[in-house]
Amino acid sequence: MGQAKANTEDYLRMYTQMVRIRAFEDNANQLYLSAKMPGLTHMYSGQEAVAVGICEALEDDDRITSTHRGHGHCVAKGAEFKQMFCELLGKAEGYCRGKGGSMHIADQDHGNLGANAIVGGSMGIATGAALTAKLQGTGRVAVCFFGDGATAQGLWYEVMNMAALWKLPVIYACENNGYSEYTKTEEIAAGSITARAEAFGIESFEVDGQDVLAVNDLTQKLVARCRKGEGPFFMNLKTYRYHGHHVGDINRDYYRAKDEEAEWKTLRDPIVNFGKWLEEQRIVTADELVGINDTVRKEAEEAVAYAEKAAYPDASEVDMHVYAGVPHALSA
Amino acid sequence: MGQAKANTEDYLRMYTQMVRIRAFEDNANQLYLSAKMPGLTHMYSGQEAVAVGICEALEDDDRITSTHRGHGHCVAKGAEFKQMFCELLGKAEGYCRGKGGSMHIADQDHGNLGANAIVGGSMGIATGAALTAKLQGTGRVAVCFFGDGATAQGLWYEVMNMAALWKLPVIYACENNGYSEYTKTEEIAAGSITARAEAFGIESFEVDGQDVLAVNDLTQKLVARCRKGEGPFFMNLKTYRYHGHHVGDINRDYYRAKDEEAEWKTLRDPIVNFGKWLEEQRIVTADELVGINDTVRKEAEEAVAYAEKAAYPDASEVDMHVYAGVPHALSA
Amino acid sequence: MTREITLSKAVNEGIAEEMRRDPAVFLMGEDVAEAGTPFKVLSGLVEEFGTERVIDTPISEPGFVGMAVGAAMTGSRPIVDLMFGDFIFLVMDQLCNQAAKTHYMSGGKLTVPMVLRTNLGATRRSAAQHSQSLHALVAHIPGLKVALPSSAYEAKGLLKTAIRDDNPVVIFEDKLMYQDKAQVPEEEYLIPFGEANVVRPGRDITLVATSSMVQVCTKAADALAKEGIEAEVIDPRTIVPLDEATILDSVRKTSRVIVVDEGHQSFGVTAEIAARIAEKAFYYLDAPVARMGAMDVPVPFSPALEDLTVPTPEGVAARARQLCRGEVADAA
Amino acid sequence: MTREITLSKAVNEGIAEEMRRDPAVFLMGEDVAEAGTPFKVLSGLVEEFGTERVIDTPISEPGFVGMAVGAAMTGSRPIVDLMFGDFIFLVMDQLCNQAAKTHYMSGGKLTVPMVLRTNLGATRRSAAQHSQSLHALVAHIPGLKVALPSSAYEAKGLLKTAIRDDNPVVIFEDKLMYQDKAQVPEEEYLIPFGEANVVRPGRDITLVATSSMVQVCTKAADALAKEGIEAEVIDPRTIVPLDEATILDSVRKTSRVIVVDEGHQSFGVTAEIAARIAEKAFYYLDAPVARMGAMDVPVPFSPALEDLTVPTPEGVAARARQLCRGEVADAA
Ligand SMILES: Cc1ncc(C[n+]2csc(CCOP(=O)(O)OP(=O)(O)O)c2C)c(N)n1
Ligand SMILES: Cc1ncc(C[n+]2csc(CCOP(=O)(O)OP(=O)(O)O)c2C)c(N)n1
Ligand SMILES: [Mg+2]
Ligand SMILES: [Mg+2]
Repeated sequence: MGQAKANTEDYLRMYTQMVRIRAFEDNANQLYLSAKMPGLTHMYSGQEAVAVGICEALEDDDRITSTHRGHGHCVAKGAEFKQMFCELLGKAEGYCRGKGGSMHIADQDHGNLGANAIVGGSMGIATGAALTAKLQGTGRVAVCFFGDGATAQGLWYEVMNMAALWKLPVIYACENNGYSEYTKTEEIAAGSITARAEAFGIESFEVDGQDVLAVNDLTQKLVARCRKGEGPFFMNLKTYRYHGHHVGDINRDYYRAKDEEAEWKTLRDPIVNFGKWLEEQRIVTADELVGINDTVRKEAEEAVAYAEKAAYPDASEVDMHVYAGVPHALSA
Repeated sequence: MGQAKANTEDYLRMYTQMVRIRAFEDNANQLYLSAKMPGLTHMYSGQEAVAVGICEALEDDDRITSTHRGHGHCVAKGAEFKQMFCELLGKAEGYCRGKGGSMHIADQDHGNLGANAIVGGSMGIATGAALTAKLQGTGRVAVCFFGDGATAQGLWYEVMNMAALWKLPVIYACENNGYSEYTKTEEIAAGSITARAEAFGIESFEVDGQDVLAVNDLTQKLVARCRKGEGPFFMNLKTYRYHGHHVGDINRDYYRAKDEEAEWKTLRDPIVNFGKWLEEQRIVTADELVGINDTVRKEAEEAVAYAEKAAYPDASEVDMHVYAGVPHALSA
Repeated sequence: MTREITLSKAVNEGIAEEMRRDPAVFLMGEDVAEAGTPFKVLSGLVEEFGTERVIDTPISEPGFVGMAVGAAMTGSRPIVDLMFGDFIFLVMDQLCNQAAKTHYMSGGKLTVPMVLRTNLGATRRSAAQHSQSLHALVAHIPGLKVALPSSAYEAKGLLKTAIRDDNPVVIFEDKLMYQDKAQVPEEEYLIPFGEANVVRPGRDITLVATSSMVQVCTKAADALAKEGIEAEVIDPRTIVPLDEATILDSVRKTSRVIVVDEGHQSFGVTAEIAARIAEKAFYYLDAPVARMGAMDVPVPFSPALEDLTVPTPEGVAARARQLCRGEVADAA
Repeated sequence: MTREITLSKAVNEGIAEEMRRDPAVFLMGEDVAEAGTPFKVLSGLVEEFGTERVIDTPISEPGFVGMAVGAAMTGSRPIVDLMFGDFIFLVMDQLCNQAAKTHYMSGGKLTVPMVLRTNLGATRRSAAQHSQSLHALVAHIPGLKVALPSSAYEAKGLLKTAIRDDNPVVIFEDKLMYQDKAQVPEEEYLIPFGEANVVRPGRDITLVATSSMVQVCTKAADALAKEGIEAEVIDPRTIVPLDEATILDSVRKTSRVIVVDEGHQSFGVTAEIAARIAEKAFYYLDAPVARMGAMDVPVPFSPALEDLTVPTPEGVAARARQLCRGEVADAA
């Protein structure tokens, strides 16, 4: 873990944001189990230090692109629970007016260009956001989140090449949680993922994705360097997803051992460990941590209750937003 | 250059095959300039040692996939001039009954799975041919020819990953001629192309693509290792194209210097240099070399004359071969 | 002898039978082995055929489809599993520029006997990138065959035919139908391509229905029958080749027709079938040629919106009533 | 004031004007800068706007189209040059799963103002992978607009409108028309989307013609006029949005129609337009709705075959004569 006792405020915000992600996911899972949520969703629990460590190093108008496992990125980049739960339930007050759902949640106001249900599908988008930043001299940085499985998509190599050629301010953040769906990473990735980025001349880093301070420290440095025109960068973040591939993936012994899950959850939980460290450093007391957890839990439950009661979009919305500037595509 | 004085026969075949490619291209260019050839074509001249060095290390039933600049591969893998020129002129006796033309010339009987007008488009095909070889235990090897520009296609990284994971008997042969169309390689390729292959755990080699013996020696070793299940491999072959990107690319000073062209042509010509070496080693006399050149020139001219007189396919062929097993797709 | 089995089981049986019959047949795709795909359609196959013939791939759709093309060109008969029909956009080049054209471009010398199994169908709350029905796109490309099974019976019979076909075949299963049961023979059977099935005879109006829409139209026909309108439901089963004769015969008899398909209406399958009818049964028609496709909007996540986008039995029945009662004037 | 300029020049002017007007507009693609594309359409732009705004890319179509999407989402207005329309298969995912759906999936929050410029058209002896007219595919996907200029005038006016549109627009130029001249205003002008052009008025039959087929149909109309048949030629100019009203008005007046387009006939543009006419002008029709697309075969290389695959003035005139003289019975 990092050093310094300074920055109590930053630490508490990071802790709180991780707790908020966990609480969001627990509630989302509950909504699924109680058959209140349409469709499926992919839980971010276990990976909180990645999203929070990175997003806390970004400004509000820096951009991120997210994935099918995207609630964590969305929360970490500044989204509100209410609009998020509304979106998950397909309600009109959701971030995307219920049109996107869990797999497409976007929060343009805080620079989240959206989750993506095409694995690797946002690699071009993030790189393009960085291209705008460079062409328009905005000083913005773009972070592209993706999983280890997504490194099998050819698109990544194409955009890394261009990002490297043109020195774009983009950080490729691989959340290496060891699995793509029901398959272990080593079965689907030959050689070294980090070396692949390096081969394009991209400076690359391997970092413990369960250690929010380590992630945050590194990201701060890389973001600063991106702003100076020293990008792009690659981060390979070792992490773990606690739940199944999606909420319905309950019996997973055939592809990963219960022991392995238990080990990560008990020994390497990013929230518990960071909480312990905060206590050890006497930055907070155990009671204060409990207080944070309680507040967050309450916030989440209220947001769920709100979303459950919120209205669905009106039928007339079905052909809205097909084309910008065309109120209703089918009666134009 | 290699050692040994042995294998005179092999050397002469390699020399002859390089001369045949050069002669083929000179005639093809002539056909274009005299407006006898439909469409455009991409000359292989200058790169002969690559195709010949590699294909001479293959058996007839090993497979290759070729590119838009594919005449050289086709000749080297054993094709006949007559059917090739017929194909270039769109005649019924062409390898593809005139349906493919220069950019799709294929010669199934000698294991050439075809040129491809999609840059990088055959990378999957070659890797798939190697998959068949492995699954069916045929002992065959597949060589995938492609240009330096094609390394920008994401497909390559996808199939390298699978080839490495499954130890497929495929050799990726990058003909690094320094340009893709009108752009220098260094402007469109970040980092190191060889390192990119290595990052997938693929053993990789850089070799002088103007030295037919060096290419052939290396390929022989790699082919043998492929047959033992030690594939895949990558070869980065430095070479040069003498003509423009295609036959119509005449004024090219704006993207490459006349001096550079002259230097390669005078100092690094694969045919001239190999001829000199053969003489030095007293394997052949200058006269014998002239004899080979004369014979080949005659063969080429005869084939051109034949092709010019050959018949176009009958109109009824237009809807043949759309579907295997369906004689005419539009009257089925 | 028949027994009732699910569509999922029917597909599984079809593949197993063909893999037993022909050692050249193999299967590849994401999580097809131990996991048996997310829809569990392929469970058990890896146990019988081993990981050599039931191959888990990385998330590299263009890569493994390209490899299937190459494998098919060299003596294998690959079945590729594409997890969601929406991912077909990723493989269009390999499918449409390579697989579809190889036989033609090679003048009939090379063949590509491969099957791409994928799915279609909305209303699963999977949002815009996991709900599309994209079969019209591949139907537009000569060289591909396209099958749309509408029940377990068709799913097995068409798939077995596809596997034995020497051409690339794309087969779209309705992902909402995997658990639907139908009577399926114990004995081996094949369903020939290009033979429509008259699902239900009738004299008053023809409902041409594909895939998921066969059930919808059958329900509509049931409702209409109670009102004295006898609808004939025709399932083309393959749209390439298309059994025009059966459709035209029916329309000539009934003089009225609605074409119903779950792809987007505009530039989709309903257009092609309607246009053929308008040209070739023109003098027999008593009412405008009607068609109902999915709404021309991306598929929305919210249940309140998604259900509006797909044709329903009520909607089809209502349109049929209008046509039969002459309530249809030319729309503006 | 007008003057006669080539289509190539018209495109070049349109881009230059918009780049001068709006600094957010930039251009990217292969060999667009110094080389000005293989068709030389963009020559001179890099000299005026520099390599920051006229960006040469590696051969990474999915990559740079994806980047354009991300750039467009963040305040740029990219124009992407796709060298051949056939390469659209490579970018379908980024175009159809990402660009087309982003506005809708985000509930209207994100927009993707980008233009994909590419081409269509056969008979250039470029064979199956460089001759396709694939506009029907993108027209099927809600969220994309599709423009098909038929002359230099349309090419400039539609392109400028496309660049200002807040939606992804795909514009297909006819690659055989780049040197064709037309009268083009000196002053700035825009051509609105969704407004068909009545190229030539007539009372006896309507010829709906897109892109390259406008010339073909105009020639056919000239021939027909000599025989006393007055054909009305209508150019929709954009197929999404489609100006149905102008087409229907014409057909209601003439009672006869042929729809002509250079894409493959089956499941193509002719089907959609014909189907709309058959539904919405049914009671006005005196003859079957006829359509003529490109033959449903991959484009053959041989001139002897290629010319058979595309509609010709003679073919269109012959069909029109049949329809006008009532020589059309229902075909079998
Ligand atoms: C292009 C594409 N292929 C396949 C899928 C199905 N799919 C969804 S998530 C996933 C695994 C992704 O693994 P990884 O990138 O490691 O992310 P993780 O789920 O582990 O967070 C797959 C195969 C998809 N959504 N998109
Ligand atoms: C997918 C695709 N993109 C672009 C092109 C146009 N094109 C044809 S050849 C070529 C350059 C290829 O360069 P390289 O791979 O180095 O081969 P070389 O021509 O040097 O032999 C390009 C861009 C194409 N045919 N296919
Ligand atoms: Mg993962
Ligand atoms: Mg090159």
